[in-house]
Amino acid sequence: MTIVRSSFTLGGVVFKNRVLVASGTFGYGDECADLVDVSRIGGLITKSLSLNPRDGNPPRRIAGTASGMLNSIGLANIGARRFIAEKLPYLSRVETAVVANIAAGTVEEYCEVLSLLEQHEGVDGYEINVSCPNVREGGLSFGTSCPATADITRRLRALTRKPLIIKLTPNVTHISEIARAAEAEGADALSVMNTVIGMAVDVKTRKPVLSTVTGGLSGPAVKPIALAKVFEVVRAVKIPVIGIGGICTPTDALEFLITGASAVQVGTQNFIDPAAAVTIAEGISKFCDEQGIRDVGELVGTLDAKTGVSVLESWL
Amino acid sequence: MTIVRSSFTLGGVVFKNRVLVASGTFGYGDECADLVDVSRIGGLITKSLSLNPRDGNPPRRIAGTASGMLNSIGLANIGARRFIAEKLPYLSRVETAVVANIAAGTVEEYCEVLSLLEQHEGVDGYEINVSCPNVREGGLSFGTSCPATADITRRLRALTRKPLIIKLTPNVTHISEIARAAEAEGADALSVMNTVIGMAVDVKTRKPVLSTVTGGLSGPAVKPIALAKVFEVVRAVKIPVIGIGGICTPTDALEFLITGASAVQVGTQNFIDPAAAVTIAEGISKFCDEQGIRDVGELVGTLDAKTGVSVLESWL
Amino acid sequence: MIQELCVVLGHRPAGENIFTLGFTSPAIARMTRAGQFLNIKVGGGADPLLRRPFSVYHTDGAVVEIVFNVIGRGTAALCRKQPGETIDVLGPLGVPFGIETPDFETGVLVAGGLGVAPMPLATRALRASGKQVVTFLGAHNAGSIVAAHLLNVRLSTDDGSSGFHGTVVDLARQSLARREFRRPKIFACGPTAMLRAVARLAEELEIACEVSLEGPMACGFGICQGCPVELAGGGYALMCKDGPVFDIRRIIL
Amino acid sequence: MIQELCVVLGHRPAGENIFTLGFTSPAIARMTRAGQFLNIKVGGGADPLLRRPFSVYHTDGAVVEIVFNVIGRGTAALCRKQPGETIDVLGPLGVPFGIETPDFETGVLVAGGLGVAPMPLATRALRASGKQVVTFLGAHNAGSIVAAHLLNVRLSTDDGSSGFHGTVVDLARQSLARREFRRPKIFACGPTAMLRAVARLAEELEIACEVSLEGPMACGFGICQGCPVELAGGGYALMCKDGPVFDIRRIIL
Ligand SMILES: Cc1cc2nc3c(=O)[nH]c(=O)nc-3n(C[C@H](O)[C@H](O)[C@H](O)COP(=O)(O)OP(=O)(O)OC[C@H]3O[C@@H](n4cnc5c(N)ncnc54)[C@H](O)[C@@H]3O)c2cc1C
Ligand SMILES: Cc1cc2nc3c(=O)[nH]c(=O)nc-3n(C[C@H](O)[C@H](O)[C@H](O)COP(=O)(O)OP(=O)(O)OC[C@H]3O[C@@H](n4cnc5c(N)ncnc54)[C@H](O)[C@@H]3O)c2cc1C
Ligand SMILES: Cc1cc2nc3c(=O)[nH]c(=O)nc-3n(C[C@H](O)[C@H](O)[C@H](O)COP(=O)(O)O)c2cc1C
Ligand SMILES: Cc1cc2nc3c(=O)[nH]c(=O)nc-3n(C[C@H](O)[C@H](O)[C@H](O)COP(=O)(O)O)c2cc1C
Ligand code: FES
Ligand code: FES
Repeated sequence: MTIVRSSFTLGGVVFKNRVLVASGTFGYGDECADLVDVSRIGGLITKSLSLNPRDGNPPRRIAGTASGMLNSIGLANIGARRFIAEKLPYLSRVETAVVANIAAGTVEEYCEVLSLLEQHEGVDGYEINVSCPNVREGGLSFGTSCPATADITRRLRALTRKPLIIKLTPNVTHISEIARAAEAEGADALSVMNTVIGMAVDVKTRKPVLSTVTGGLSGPAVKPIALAKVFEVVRAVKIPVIGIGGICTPTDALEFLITGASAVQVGTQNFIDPAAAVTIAEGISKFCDEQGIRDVGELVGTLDAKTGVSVLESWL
Repeated sequence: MTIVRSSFTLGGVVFKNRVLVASGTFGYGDECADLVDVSRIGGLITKSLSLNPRDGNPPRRIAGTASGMLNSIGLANIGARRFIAEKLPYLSRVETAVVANIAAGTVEEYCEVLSLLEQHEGVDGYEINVSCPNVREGGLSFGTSCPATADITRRLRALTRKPLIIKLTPNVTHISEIARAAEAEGADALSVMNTVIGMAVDVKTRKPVLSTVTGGLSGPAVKPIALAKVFEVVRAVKIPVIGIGGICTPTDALEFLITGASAVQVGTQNFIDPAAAVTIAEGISKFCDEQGIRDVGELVGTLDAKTGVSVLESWL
Repeated sequence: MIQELCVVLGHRPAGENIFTLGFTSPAIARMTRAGQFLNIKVGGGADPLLRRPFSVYHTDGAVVEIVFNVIGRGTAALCRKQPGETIDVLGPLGVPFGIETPDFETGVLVAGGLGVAPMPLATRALRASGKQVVTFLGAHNAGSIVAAHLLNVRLSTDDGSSGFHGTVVDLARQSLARREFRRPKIFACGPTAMLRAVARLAEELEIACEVSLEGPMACGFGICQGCPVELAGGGYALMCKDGPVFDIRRIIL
Repeated sequence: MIQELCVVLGHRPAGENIFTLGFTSPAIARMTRAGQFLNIKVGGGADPLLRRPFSVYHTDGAVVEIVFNVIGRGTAALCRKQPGETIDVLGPLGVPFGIETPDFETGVLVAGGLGVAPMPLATRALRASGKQVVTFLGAHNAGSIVAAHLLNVRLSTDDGSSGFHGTVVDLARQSLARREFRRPKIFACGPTAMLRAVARLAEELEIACEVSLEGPMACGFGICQGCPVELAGGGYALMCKDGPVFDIRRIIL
């Protein structure tokens, strides 16, 4: 096996490879150290951080669905200050890029969290969750609005030179419009996608399975949706797109890269196989090697969609 | 087993039970006669009919996905005139309600197809597909726009007294707004939902699997999404809602009824089990019987979501 | 066409990564004609969701057999089925080979790889109609030849490990060009590239030719419109309902 | 905590719809402490997607055993596993029972239904620490009693078909109220309603009490935040990481 180049650079930060772990699906990075060599992961994205600690939603927070799961964690997190005190020391030693994911109820809170994190070593970039379907205030309502997304991006851009990644929700008619709003205000990249709004009912009790009635659907079930969203976004913007949604295997990840994602994130699959990101990164290298590709980046956006009659065009 | 009442009435038409077969997943009703007693199905919804015959999209039109499938049939259909000549004679003899599903590229074409069908016996109602993701003109672009949906509903309403059902797309930010637009113009009911836009890539050839690049995702994978959309719509309108998406078992159907759907449609599962609708209708009756419910209608909308903190509220 | 939960009798290896699977269904065994197929649901779960199509390979009394390559999750699950377990079978489906027609005397079977699947029943039907049978059987290598229940077999392998070294179409061409057989009609099944070569051969030599196609399917009997086959006259036919057997002049491969 | 592909040795019926399943894992057998659990992926496919949590029921040398009720697709698949097939096991997970503490002399095990699962290891650990053991075992009926590897078992059944006719908590209450045991500590596992009754009993009689909880989980080791347990002091703990064993005073059931 020849050596396949798998690193890539985003806003000046080098990521070891193109397979990162998604926010909220790998804890703060330290919980999995027994099971996987974290330094071989392309990058760690933290659980969404809010200014103050959040208890999260009452039980029940998760439910299995066909090839997927629903969650309504409600952004349970230890808050930015405890994160800095308790997790950053470990994370700054970890030999891979660390991206802090930020979620907030107001634009001011986003700014405050980012400013706090800016004052410390160990965070290489930011991913902004404007798309969590599981909190009442803020969250999804930002991510479904172009002006709100633009506003948050502009304000945060002014506060940092580190990579600023906006994480988009699929629960909109035209994700490309939100994508362009974030791009126009200086986002370095876009993460596509967060969970899809879903629901389950317990027919015996006639109650919603989740305490919040609806939650976010993730896992293999949503992969086709995520791919279509990535396809739409990569054709609308020039900045890099990070593909997320149902990625479990090297082939899944390759589908996203070929469609135009510069990198991918592994989410739900971490719960099933905490070493999935490493296995997937290795599988991508192996595929490239077999195909005589020297740099994984050569795959990005090579989808031959010319023969295809794009249906998206009719409604973009 | 006591007798559980399972019929319901919609815009003056009596449906035998609350489990119908979805458009495009049961042909024109005659193909399955070997495998299922069609008269025991709650209602037959035809493949979408356009004015002129449509060849449909080039191959490849379908792909399996995790617990689901993608399709890009492109509304292949024999056209309204051949439908009237070749299929209506059979359908008018079938002892269950028949709903003609109409798809078109222009408002005028919708009107023309409906007017043609109005002149013949055998069609009990209309379901209007404003939500097909697989055709270039019309289709989805109507269904993502409130004014377009309102316009089509108004124009068609003027042409018929039979039940007029508008079939909504999930591929929008606020499905409830589209739902209200259709309700305001006199729709008798809403079908929720059509397929979710999705995509798959063949990593070996680096081509989209489907000839149209993207297609519509259906099957168990999308059931949680469909339930959430039904939940949103039933709280926004007063007219009946028909739940569709990934329904394979009686329990699946019960989830929709409890959430507030007055009836359901079985789609993809017909490909796996052409008798699914009948089995599901029987399972619902059995469930009701066990629970001492005398009329399936008593279940509709009994979801106890009071304890749940609804997340939808934040973005509706 | 019926839908039946059938009891698996067992499977046997039939070549490299190739297995036959037998199950009981008196009705399907009785109804099936050569070239028809079954749409089989392997497991009860939602993944894989869709049925998988397989030609009927052989029938014997109440026993039906398919032969398959393990290529993905559906076939892998099939191959793990224990005797006594059940599979949900829909069939027989599709249009059979045109064997009883008087327009030919020798059935020339041309099979590439597992394109051999419908050939045992075709052989039997040809014999029953009083026709001659000759079989051109191509495989990658000696290990992947599945030659049971066939007559007058002439072999080819891509690597020359058995029989003629080359494609099965080249082998068939030799005999057909020499007009070795009385009033021949070709019945072919195999990969699309091979069927294209067969089509050219049949056209050149003006021999009647039916091909059995393979491709993605969902329902298998005409309700999903998922399996278009391009027609020479424009538009599409459905592979599952109008096929899988087509007269080669009717379609564009 | 390790993740390992373990070879299944086989399963045995252990009661009505109850099975034990044994597999090989020297490491898990060695590391597991009573009350810990495993998160098991049954099949390779995407449905069911998530692992399923099971208490470690017994260990013997390199062999690990779980005991389970067939209630859904995951457990149905487990029960179809043939000897020689593999399962993907993550564990041992969670906080074990507080057995080695000096604050008690008699371990009072109270198990409802398959809440018996962690009790054999608890029994062994209690004995190894020189404690007395008494076991209150409740089941629906005689057919669902799983009483292997236990000591001093006192039975109750809901239908009176074996032992005391009534709930296992009522049975335990009789002895505990009479102060039959020296410095007791309760270790309970079972349905939530039962654990609530145990909690009331422990509070009334001022007996230390740990309960092992059960509920929906995804990851099983603290990365998904999917398994909140309400804390008496406000906020939530994680069932998988801070539990499944909790001192009853810490949580709100
Ligand atoms: C009419 C008909 C008759 C057939 N008869 C036989 C037979 O007798 N023996 C036999 O071994 N196979 C036969 N096939 C093909 C067989 O259906 C596929 O091999 C099978 O569906 C693969 O299922 P899987 O779950 O193992 O693979 P999957 O996991 O579904 O797919 C694995 C790979 O194979 C490709 N693939 C899947 N289905 C097909 C297909 N139908 N055609 C081509 N590529 C496909 C996929 O795109 C993927 O790349 C027949 C197909 C048709 C349409
Ligand atoms: C720490 C822990 C230890 C456990 N130990 C054991 C054990 O030793 N033996 C044993 O039999 N079971 C045990 N369980 C429960 C076991 O995990 C579930 O029975 C199993 O996950 C069901 O999987 P399934 O696919 O068969 O059912 P599913 O198809 O997932 O579910 C069937 C029904 O059971 C419900 N259900 C699913 N999972 C759970 C759950 N975890 N708790 C309650 N209800 C559930 C579902 O909502 C559904 O109504 C334990 C659970 C936990 C959290
Ligand atoms: C349990 C769970 C918790 C999550 N928490 C967060 C979060 O805190 N912030 C965020 O931006 N995304 C969160 N996500 C979304 C994931 O990062 C990812 O976008 C989504 O799950 C789709 O990817 P997947 O299908 O690979 O899981 C969460 C997902 C799950 C399943
Ligand atoms: C192959 C296929 C063809 C379809 N054709 C149509 C159609 O012609 N008109 C329409 O309104 N919906 C069509 N649909 C959508 C279904 O009616 C249904 O809304 C959707 O598949 C979701 O339900 P399901 O998950 O039960 O399949 C089609 C779906 C499939 C899978
Ligand atoms: S496979 Fe459904 S129409 Fe052919
Ligand atoms: S199950 Fe994931 S944190 Fe407990």
